[in-house]
Amino acid sequence: MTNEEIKEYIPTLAPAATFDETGEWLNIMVTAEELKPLMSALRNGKMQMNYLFCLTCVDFKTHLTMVYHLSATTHRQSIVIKANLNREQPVIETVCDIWRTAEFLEREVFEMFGVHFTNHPDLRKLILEDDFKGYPLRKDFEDPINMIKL
Amino acid sequence: MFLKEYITDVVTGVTSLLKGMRKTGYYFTHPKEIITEQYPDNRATLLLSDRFKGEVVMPHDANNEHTCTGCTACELACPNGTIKVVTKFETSPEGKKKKAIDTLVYRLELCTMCNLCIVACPSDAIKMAPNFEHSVFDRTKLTKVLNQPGSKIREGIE
Amino acid sequence: MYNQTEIIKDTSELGADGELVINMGPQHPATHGVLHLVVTLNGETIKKIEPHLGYIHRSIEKMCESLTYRQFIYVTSRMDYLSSHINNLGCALLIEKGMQIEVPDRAKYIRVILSELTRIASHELWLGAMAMDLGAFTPFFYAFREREMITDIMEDTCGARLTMNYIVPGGLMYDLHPDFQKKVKAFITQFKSKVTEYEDLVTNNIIFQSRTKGVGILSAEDAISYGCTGPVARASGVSCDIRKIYPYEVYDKVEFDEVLETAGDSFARYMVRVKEMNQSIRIIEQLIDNIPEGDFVGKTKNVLKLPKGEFYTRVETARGEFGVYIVSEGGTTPHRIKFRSPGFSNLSVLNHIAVGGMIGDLMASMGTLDLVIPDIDR
Amino acid sequence: MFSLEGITTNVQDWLLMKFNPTMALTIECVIVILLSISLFALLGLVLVLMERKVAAHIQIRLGPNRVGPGGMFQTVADTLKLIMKEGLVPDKADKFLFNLAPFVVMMVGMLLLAPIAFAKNFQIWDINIGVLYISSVSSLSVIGILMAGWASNNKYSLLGAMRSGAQIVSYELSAGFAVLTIVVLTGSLQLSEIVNAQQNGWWIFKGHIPAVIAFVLYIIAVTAETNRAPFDLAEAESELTAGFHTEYSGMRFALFFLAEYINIFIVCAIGATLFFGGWMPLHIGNWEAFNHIMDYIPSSVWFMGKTFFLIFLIMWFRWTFPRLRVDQLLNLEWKYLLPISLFNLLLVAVIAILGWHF
Repeated sequence: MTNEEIKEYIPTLAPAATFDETGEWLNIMVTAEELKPLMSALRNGKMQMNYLFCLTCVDFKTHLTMVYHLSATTHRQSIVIKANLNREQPVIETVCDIWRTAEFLEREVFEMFGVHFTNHPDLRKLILEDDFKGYPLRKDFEDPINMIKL
Repeated sequence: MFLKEYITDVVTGVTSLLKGMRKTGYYFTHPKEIITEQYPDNRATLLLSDRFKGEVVMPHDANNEHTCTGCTACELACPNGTIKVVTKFETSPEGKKKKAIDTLVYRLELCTMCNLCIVACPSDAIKMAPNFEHSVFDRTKLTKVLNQPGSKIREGIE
Repeated sequence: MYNQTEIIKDTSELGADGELVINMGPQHPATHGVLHLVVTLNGETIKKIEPHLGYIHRSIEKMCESLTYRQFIYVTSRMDYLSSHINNLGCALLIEKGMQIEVPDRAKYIRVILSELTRIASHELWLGAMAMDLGAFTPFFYAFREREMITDIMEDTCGARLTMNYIVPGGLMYDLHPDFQKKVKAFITQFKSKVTEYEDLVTNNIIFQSRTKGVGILSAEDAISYGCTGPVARASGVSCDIRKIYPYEVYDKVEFDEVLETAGDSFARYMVRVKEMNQSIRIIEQLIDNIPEGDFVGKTKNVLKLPKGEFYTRVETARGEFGVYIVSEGGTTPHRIKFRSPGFSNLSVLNHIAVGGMIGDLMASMGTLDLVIPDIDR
Repeated sequence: MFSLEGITTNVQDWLLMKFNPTMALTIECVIVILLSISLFALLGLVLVLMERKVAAHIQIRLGPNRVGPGGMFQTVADTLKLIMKEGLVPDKADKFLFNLAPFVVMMVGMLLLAPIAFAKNFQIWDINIGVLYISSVSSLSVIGILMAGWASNNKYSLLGAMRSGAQIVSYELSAGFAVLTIVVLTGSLQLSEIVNAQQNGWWIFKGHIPAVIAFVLYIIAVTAETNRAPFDLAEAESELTAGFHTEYSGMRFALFFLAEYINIFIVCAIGATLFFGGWMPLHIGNWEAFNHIMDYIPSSVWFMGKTFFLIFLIMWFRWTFPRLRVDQLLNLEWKYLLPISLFNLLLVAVIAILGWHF
């Protein structure tokens, strides 16, 4: 599918989607509520996006952005899905029932950014200590003991 | 037919094991293949590549002169804060003030041998030396001053 | 990390109905580093595996946010330290893509040759370590003998044996060592004559085959769903070689095969890696005599500034797809950097493939997943 | 010609001349105990060094080479270290059993020394059911291992001990059958008679192919019984860290370590006695001159030479093969070794009855 076709296809699934073509791949910005149905449709519908190769979060100081890099092993087209989250209470639905790899990746994002994934089967800290306070990859994280400012 | 399979199973299994034993047996009976390097004994013949990144040094020539201008390019290039350049102002006989290094402090314990400082240096004042025996009993000994006492910048280096 | 009392508490909770919970790692001979697996057993049969990570987490992603685009490349050597060169290459490629830096052909050729040497070295180490996991100690030394030749070549040319940091944005840090071609050819001869040893000692060995065949089976669908890449996915028949799909540098100019197996078990993963070494040799043989003359580094600005936007590159390391994702705000340092490490996804499949097997099977599965812990923890 | 037999008779005659018979017997006992303990210590040192050197040369290394000429005193230094080390006992271990276990394993090794003929007429106890004695006593060592695994209160140890139990119990069988083939051929359970029966040729040559098969089965079975790679599941370094002796340190660990090597020595000594004629020199048909020269080599040298050859074979296995999985280990025994050894025993019985052996 060309980018134009995708641009026509996506709004049927997520009406509020906006597009950004400046980067290498087509970026689709959706709202957090629309994300899960869109993802299911992308995986199981005619796009067959069966390969989630990167899942991460970016802290833009005003808001958090979840970034999902999707690809398909059949037609090798990659798209990027993004969803902005409220920085105070970031909540988004999990995609780990669609792509199993998301389970660990979401756990990592959970502890590093504090994004809460609803319906995640096992949302615990994966890397940090259980009693760790704060979200280290957020921009306002301060650790006067272990962080050295150069 | 079951019996035939059974026997071929046993025979192929045993031959595969014997092949492995032949290989190890070969090495057992050929001591020439031994590759052990007896390290502290072979220090004299140990050849390290001249490019080996062991530590940062500052070469001085016979007149105790180096080529460091104190431009702090290496300090800026270093990702770990390994190098600290302390500069001073020297007054030349003509009365002109000139920037020069007082000390170039190099902290080996922080260095990751990434070579970025050497690439950054505009006057080739520092280079990597193939030394690797760095262990000392006191960590403070790893903080080194690279310019030798009393050294000064070579003429003509700006 | 879990402290002592918590582990004991966990154990009593999980092992309620006759199950045995053992903490495999962080200090365990087979976990190669500080991987901590909480394994629930029923007798010898594995019920559940839960990895606890973070023992070597250095927060490289956070660290890179304060380093400039020239500086952060060296940190990536410390992630997957066995394919450090390829990690560096991935980062350099991203910067070159983002800033449209022209890389001279010579640098491209050398980068590919060194990448393939790194891949062979990594697979050699893996081969020895995995044989050791399965109880055969000797292949380890034979594999390391060949690996040593590669590290010597690396030492000559790059100045370091493991964390090379030879790549800078725009090309290479310095030119090849004059002896490089001669030494690489010597290595290829040695490797070809010794590779049959692994067949005698490991591949054809009946014990090894029975330990790995049919163990830790991963289907193609699961491999994709779990995001497995590299030899792990290729052993399940998933074509995922970045060098073939999205050729970078000069991979589109060389002839090589993407090694695919269909069984998806530990033996298939083993075979993929062994055959991949031969393909790497093939690539090196095609390039080693044809390195073009010219500059080894292109023209770059003194201070690198990535334009505002988002960038993603991927390269094929010895373990699979390594992705670099940078969000730039236009400054000298990245705003957010994310490394998609192959080991992380490959580890997540461990619970899936090892459950139902025995402890011995776990060693085979874990060994053939080829986990490098700093790569997982980052 | 030098012979140990002369020394023993001289010592006994002298003792009987000086003391009354009871006293003489007591003193003989003390001498035997001292000799066997020093043999233990010596064997431990030599075999560990040998293992390390064999492993090193197979693995294109040099092995220990710093302590003494060629690293000869490396194991002495290691032993000193182990003696001086603190022997930790885990908090929740069963202290009594934990301390007892290494001694049980050790004791089994000591008991097994008794019927072995080290040289011509140089034997502690020429018991008439020697073979039976050996196979029954050697299966006792599993008790020590189970004890160690259970008392350590460690899950790895427990798993290792359980594996070891299953393994030793099943491999006893084929080891027993392999030994039985020789008993069938000889018609005696007494070790000295088995050795004497091989005066005109060793059983491995005289007994045709069935004896060779029995020998192969014996070597495989005893490798498993002594928990050596590729059957070292009880220790299984990469799976169970150190198996049943994970929690042991210092001298207690050293005892386990020693017992492992003593057991190897003993099973190899028995193998040498049964299949290679013990201290019997190599005699070939009617080559009178050759046989005469062979006779000049002392019988103890013959015995040790054969034993160490078998030990080398077992070490060679260890450094070549990967480890089996626990179910494969039992499959190998029950599906391959046991049927083959039963069939082999039948074959040998037929050969023995019809007198087809030489």
